[in-house]
Amino acid sequence: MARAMPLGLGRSGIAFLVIVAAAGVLVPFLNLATPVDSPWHVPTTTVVLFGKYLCFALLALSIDLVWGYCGILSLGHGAFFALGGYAMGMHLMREIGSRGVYGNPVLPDFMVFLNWKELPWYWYGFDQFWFAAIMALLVPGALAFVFGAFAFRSRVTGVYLSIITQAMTFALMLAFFRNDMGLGGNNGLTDFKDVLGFDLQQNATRCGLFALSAAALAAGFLVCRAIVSSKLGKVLVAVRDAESRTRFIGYRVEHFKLFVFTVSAMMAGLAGALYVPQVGIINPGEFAPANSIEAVIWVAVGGRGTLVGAALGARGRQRRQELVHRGASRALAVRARRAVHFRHAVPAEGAARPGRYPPRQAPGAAGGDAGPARNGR
Amino acid sequence: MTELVNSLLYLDGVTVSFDGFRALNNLSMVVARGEMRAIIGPNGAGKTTMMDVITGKTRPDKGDVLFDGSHDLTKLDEAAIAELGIGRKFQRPTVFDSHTVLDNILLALKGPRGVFASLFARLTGDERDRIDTVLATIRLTDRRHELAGRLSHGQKQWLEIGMLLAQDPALLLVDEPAAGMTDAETAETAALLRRIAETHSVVVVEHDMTFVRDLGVRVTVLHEGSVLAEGSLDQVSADDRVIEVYLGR
Amino acid sequence: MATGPSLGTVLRRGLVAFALLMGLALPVAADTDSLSARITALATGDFATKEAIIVELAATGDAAAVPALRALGDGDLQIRKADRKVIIAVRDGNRLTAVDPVTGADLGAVESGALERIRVNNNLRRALRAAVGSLTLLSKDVTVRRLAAESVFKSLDPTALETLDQAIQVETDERVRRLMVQARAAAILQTDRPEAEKLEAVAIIADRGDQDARGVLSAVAASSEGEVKDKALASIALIEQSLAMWEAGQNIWYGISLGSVLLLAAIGLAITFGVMGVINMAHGEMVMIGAYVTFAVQEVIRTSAPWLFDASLLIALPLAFLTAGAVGVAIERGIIRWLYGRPLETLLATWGLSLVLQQAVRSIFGPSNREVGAPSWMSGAFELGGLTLTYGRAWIIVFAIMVFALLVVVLKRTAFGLQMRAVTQNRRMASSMGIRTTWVDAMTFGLGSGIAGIAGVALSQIDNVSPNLGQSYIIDSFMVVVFGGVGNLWGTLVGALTLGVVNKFLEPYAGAVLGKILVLVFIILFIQKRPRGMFALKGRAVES
Amino acid sequence: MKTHFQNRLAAAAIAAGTLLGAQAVSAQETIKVGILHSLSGTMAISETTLKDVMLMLIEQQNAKGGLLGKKLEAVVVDPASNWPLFAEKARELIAGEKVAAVFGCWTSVSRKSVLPVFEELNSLLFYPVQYEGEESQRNVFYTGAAPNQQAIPAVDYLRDVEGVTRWVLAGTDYVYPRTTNKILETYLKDSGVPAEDIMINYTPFGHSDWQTIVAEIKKFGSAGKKTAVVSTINGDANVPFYKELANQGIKAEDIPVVAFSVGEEELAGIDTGPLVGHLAAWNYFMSVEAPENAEFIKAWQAFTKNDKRVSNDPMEAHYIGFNMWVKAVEKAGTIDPDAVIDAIVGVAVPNLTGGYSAMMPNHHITKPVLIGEIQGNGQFDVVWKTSGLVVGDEWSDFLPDSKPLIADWRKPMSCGNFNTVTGKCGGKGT
Repeated sequence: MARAMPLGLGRSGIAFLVIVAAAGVLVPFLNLATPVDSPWHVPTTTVVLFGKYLCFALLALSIDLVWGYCGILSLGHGAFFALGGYAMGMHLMREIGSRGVYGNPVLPDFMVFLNWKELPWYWYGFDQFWFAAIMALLVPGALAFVFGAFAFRSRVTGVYLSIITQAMTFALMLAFFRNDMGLGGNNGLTDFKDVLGFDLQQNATRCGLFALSAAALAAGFLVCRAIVSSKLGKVLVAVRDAESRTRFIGYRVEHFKLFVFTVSAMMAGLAGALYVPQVGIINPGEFAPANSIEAVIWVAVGGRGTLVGAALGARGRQRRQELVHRGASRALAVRARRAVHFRHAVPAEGAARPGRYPPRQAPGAAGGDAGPARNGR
Repeated sequence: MTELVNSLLYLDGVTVSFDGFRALNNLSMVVARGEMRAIIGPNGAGKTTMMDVITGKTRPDKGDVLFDGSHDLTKLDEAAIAELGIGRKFQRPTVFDSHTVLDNILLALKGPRGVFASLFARLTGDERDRIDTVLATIRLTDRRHELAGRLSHGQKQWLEIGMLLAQDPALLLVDEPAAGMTDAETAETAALLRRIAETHSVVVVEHDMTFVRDLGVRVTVLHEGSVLAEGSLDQVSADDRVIEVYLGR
Repeated sequence: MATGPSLGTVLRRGLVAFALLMGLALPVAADTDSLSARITALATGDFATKEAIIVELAATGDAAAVPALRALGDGDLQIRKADRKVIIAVRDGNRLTAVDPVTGADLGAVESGALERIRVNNNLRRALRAAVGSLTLLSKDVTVRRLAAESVFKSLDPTALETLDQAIQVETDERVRRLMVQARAAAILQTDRPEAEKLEAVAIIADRGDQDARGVLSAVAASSEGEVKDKALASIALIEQSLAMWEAGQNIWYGISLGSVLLLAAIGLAITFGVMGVINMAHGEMVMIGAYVTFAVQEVIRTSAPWLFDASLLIALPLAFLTAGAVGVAIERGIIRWLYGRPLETLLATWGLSLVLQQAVRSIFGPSNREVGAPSWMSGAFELGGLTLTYGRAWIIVFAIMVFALLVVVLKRTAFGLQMRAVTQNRRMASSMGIRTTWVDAMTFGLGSGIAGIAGVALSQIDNVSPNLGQSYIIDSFMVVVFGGVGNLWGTLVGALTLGVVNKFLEPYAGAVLGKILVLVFIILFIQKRPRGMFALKGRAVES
Repeated sequence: MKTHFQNRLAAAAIAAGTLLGAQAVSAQETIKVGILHSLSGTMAISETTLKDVMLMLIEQQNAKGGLLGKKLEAVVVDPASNWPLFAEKARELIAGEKVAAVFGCWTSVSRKSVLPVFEELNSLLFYPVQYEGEESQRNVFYTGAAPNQQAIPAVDYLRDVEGVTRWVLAGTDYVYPRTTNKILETYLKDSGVPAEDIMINYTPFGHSDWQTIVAEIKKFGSAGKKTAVVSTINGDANVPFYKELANQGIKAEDIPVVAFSVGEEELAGIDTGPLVGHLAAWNYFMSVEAPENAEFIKAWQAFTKNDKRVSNDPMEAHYIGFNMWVKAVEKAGTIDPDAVIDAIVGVAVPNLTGGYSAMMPNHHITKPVLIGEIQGNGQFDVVWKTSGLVVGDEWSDFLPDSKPLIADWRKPMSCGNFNTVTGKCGGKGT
């Protein structure tokens, strides 16, 4: 895997875009326009499955942007994904309207039977699609902004950052599990009927969502590409490789990190928002720390710092799930083996990329000789 | 106070301690505009800590650090200090290994440092010319598209100096520029620094006495966090206390 | 005691109770025949009938009924299917012997299949407790008398008054006597005795000042009026005041207890992560291994040496240390040593490893929870003023402190500890001084894992022993170490106790879930303030 | 990179193709039965057993000659305790494998996740676990208990037999305890229990430090009134809860705990010695003396080759559900879902407690309710039993919005949430 830092798209990038675009057009076409018994027919199961992977790929892309290019290992990106999902889920919940089992035009079913009397304030506005769509980007973005502003200003880096991002997603999971949050507790949000008037159980809608996910992935890829190939992208890599050096030549590192972290969170939120109508459920399980770690593993397997690889790595989940189908133990063993295998791959990778891991010098810890900690802050 | 007005860098009574250990102990020093100063001292004398204080990496417990007579460096962070015009070269060469030589210079090039300015930055002809000039100065023109990580140790040192030049600071802090270089390289580096000093103020920290002699500038000797002696190299090397510190009892 | 108990009242109350339960009052007789007839009658009839018989048996005052009643409560009073005779089944190892419930005569060995258990429910158990209590008030054994007095106190049974009076007269042990007086007072409050007597009883109960007293008085306050009610209410208010004070102490105790659990879970990580800098996501699985070792040890003891059961945890400790330590050394040699200086890869590799270990345990021991019993010295609770402290928790606190102290000694006072610190501070220097750094790495990691293993022995006492055990502690462990300050054992100690106490003080107000969330948010904010934890090391060494 | 991706795509397409082709052949010879239980992840602990029970039942049915002259074939998938994956696997079973019926799910959220799939693809789901009610779907058959088949009789027992007047409703914070406690709260208040005599407490999943809560329960219970705990605490949190109860000396004689989620399987991980007398309410206990039960346990222990294996309530639910489905298919003469849905209402099969259970028009079944006390050997002693069978009530009468709703899937009503006040079927929109 060549070190991809070209100013343009690069061959692999173009190929990736072509494939995503082709899939975005072909899969829906083959599902809708061919008869079920045709050899060319793509079954609905596959459409749903691949639609899911497209969303995972977008999530992986967003992680690669911060980890691969800026050295921020977020073990809490699943939280942004889930928040985007919840924003969309809340809209879909409101869309049900009076078709819920109790026929209450305003309150979702779970609120009705738990005796909620009125809609909590944070549900206002979600009856509008545009509002939900904005929130799906804004809420993860805002969380990332606030969290990042604190963390990066205080120069929480490396492992510490990873661990507090875990704590963040864990705390959110516990919070969303609470029924008092008014977001459906453990069951989360389900029973969706339609989106923008399209019935979610129609294949056409599914295909539409699939195409939309493909488009979002392509757009996300282009955005990431634009960022990493701009001068800002060079600064990010500089931060990853030698953070204090970057500071000493006058870049305010925390601002750059904050920017890219927020953009990445919004991408993850978008991925979540597209994921929810396709799988039909969002619940606090999506916040589980293990999910975030798994997403990082996709990126690691696909190739950190290569956007294409990250997106493809997410498809590794497909193989894992197939294996789970055959026997959980084997799947877990494979997943673990892959994680172990990955470590063997790294030295080789490092050798192929000279200077990537200079001896005796961990990335991020650079900055000349071991200077004393900045105290007083 | 006249010192303060004329000085580019002014340190007064700076003290830094780590867990009871005093890395800097009531250090006072003045670097005049346009001056090149060499700083020597044994290990643990506080040379690097002093650099850290000047560049904002470490906050002093006590004391004043003023730049250009008016900027209180103890209140600013690294990026702000760099923007004021203080550039720093590290002891161990730190360049951006996975960037090309060209990009390294480009990143250091004087210009807007904001997030969005970077996002939408386009390389202008003027900037290209400045980069070319810097590359020529550090003799890396023909390796401009190579990854910085592939350069030799000496070339990395030069690249880092080149980045300093691109930054065009009023004051350069150079930490052991000759470490790990061959004699020929060392001499060339000294020549380069002298050339730079024609237009900039420079503070050089160095162990290598030959190199310091090559520079031929005023020398400050640090010991246990404070100034032990100051003067020309010949003066300080005749100082009994300096001899004691360097050679031991 | 101003006036003696009126016998008439007692009898009348007792008879009313009989009549209610049985619909008829049986003559009171204490000879063996009617005793065994009544016990035989326990074999038939529904729960209400059985309850009436038990009340009768208690009323006879015949202590000969006690073994049968106790056996009934323990589920050992059984029916021999062959002749429908009621016997007590005595288990000795795998042998089952039938014993006559009245005479205690040995009736020979029986098969468990040939017996049918006489069923009891909670109402019967309550009746049995009261009956055994009142029948054993005059026992020779002081412990039995104390338990009897406590049972009678709880049963609030006025029919026991007569026996109580007798027992109080002859009681020599001051504590037991006080309990009996309290039991008598509680019983008197259930009768319609004169107000003066009741007021005195209220005073006696109020003097007791604990939750049970509050319970008795609340019932009195609800069912009586006039001065008695006022006095009861006033006493309740006083008791509640003092209980509220104790409650703060209780919270501190719970906090320390939770903190000691966190400390145990985190202390191994303080070595592997804190000292060595290895992000060991498989740390929780080391704890799990320790817990499973405990389970295995108990299994072996159960089948081959039941008398050793109380020592099972002590036996498990070194085994858990060695097993988890060996696994730790294997992990270090096999995986982690290739990854030093690359924390993120270490994290992912050990995370994968944790899944492998979980799955391995799942395949060996099955996915469901395993039963780890508590030795008798860890069961139950003791009272300390108004606090109820459970032995299990108390031992865990003691144990956590011992492990901590031991670790500090190992690190500070032994040659290995010195080498370990040397290696972590300056590997090259240590190596050039002749320290076998790779060996020290492996041993250090083994030590951290082994400590996690013995933590597992303790945690098996309070949590599920399942493949998921480790998962539930891993995040908390990291929080504790990071919060306390990496590389600082004392930081881990203070961090664990702080988080424990904060959590337990939040819990009553915010609820368990919100409390935990708040603690996490607190840690996140704290890390912003002090990015390297509470007791961060300063200086140049940190960043190298 | 490109070729890699294309290869994968092609491989996936080929794999899908062969899958479809393969089953076109086999569908003629066998009837497929889908089993949708988590075999990995957090729920594997409970659900793996149910998969085994289904395999045994299918094997037994095949030994009896199969169904409609064809052999039954079990198709097992593993949704790995991952809720979206449940929906995906359900789709795979129905659309891909063309199974005739699916037996599966444990948690409410997994059921909620698959519901739309069953509705869309019109297939059958037999759901074997006690749940919160408030649902009746045409394609789903609820063979576990509704709240009125478990919670309400348990409270009645405690009130009437043990004389309890003060109540702690303790549960894990998720929808089943929340709903059950809402129902119980209304039920208790309706029966005259004042609000200050009810304490409600929720804890997170897997809660392990119960010191504070047990102390609170103890305090609440010392108010001079007979107190009981109604526990809807879920799975793993139970072990530390019971351990703490035992340690703090709360005996069943003082404050009994009645649990709705603790069965024989859960008790296998606890030393039940100190817990003797605490209660559970179920529709089946392994200790029930009935010839069907003895036979079932014998077959089960033989099937699993383990004479210590326990049976529990959800297993019985699958036993009932499977036999009902078999009978309905035989009655309809086809596996066609619509025909089976029509045929199955009214079908009655023996349950394991010595009686018959029947499928009601609301797709819930009739069951006896048993109260058992924990014994030292990890089993339950049945101490009380409803005199007759109780019909599962999908829409609770104790929740204001659910009170007017009824479900009846017989024609012509065919509605899961008919509003008796407005006279309209609410669930189908307008």
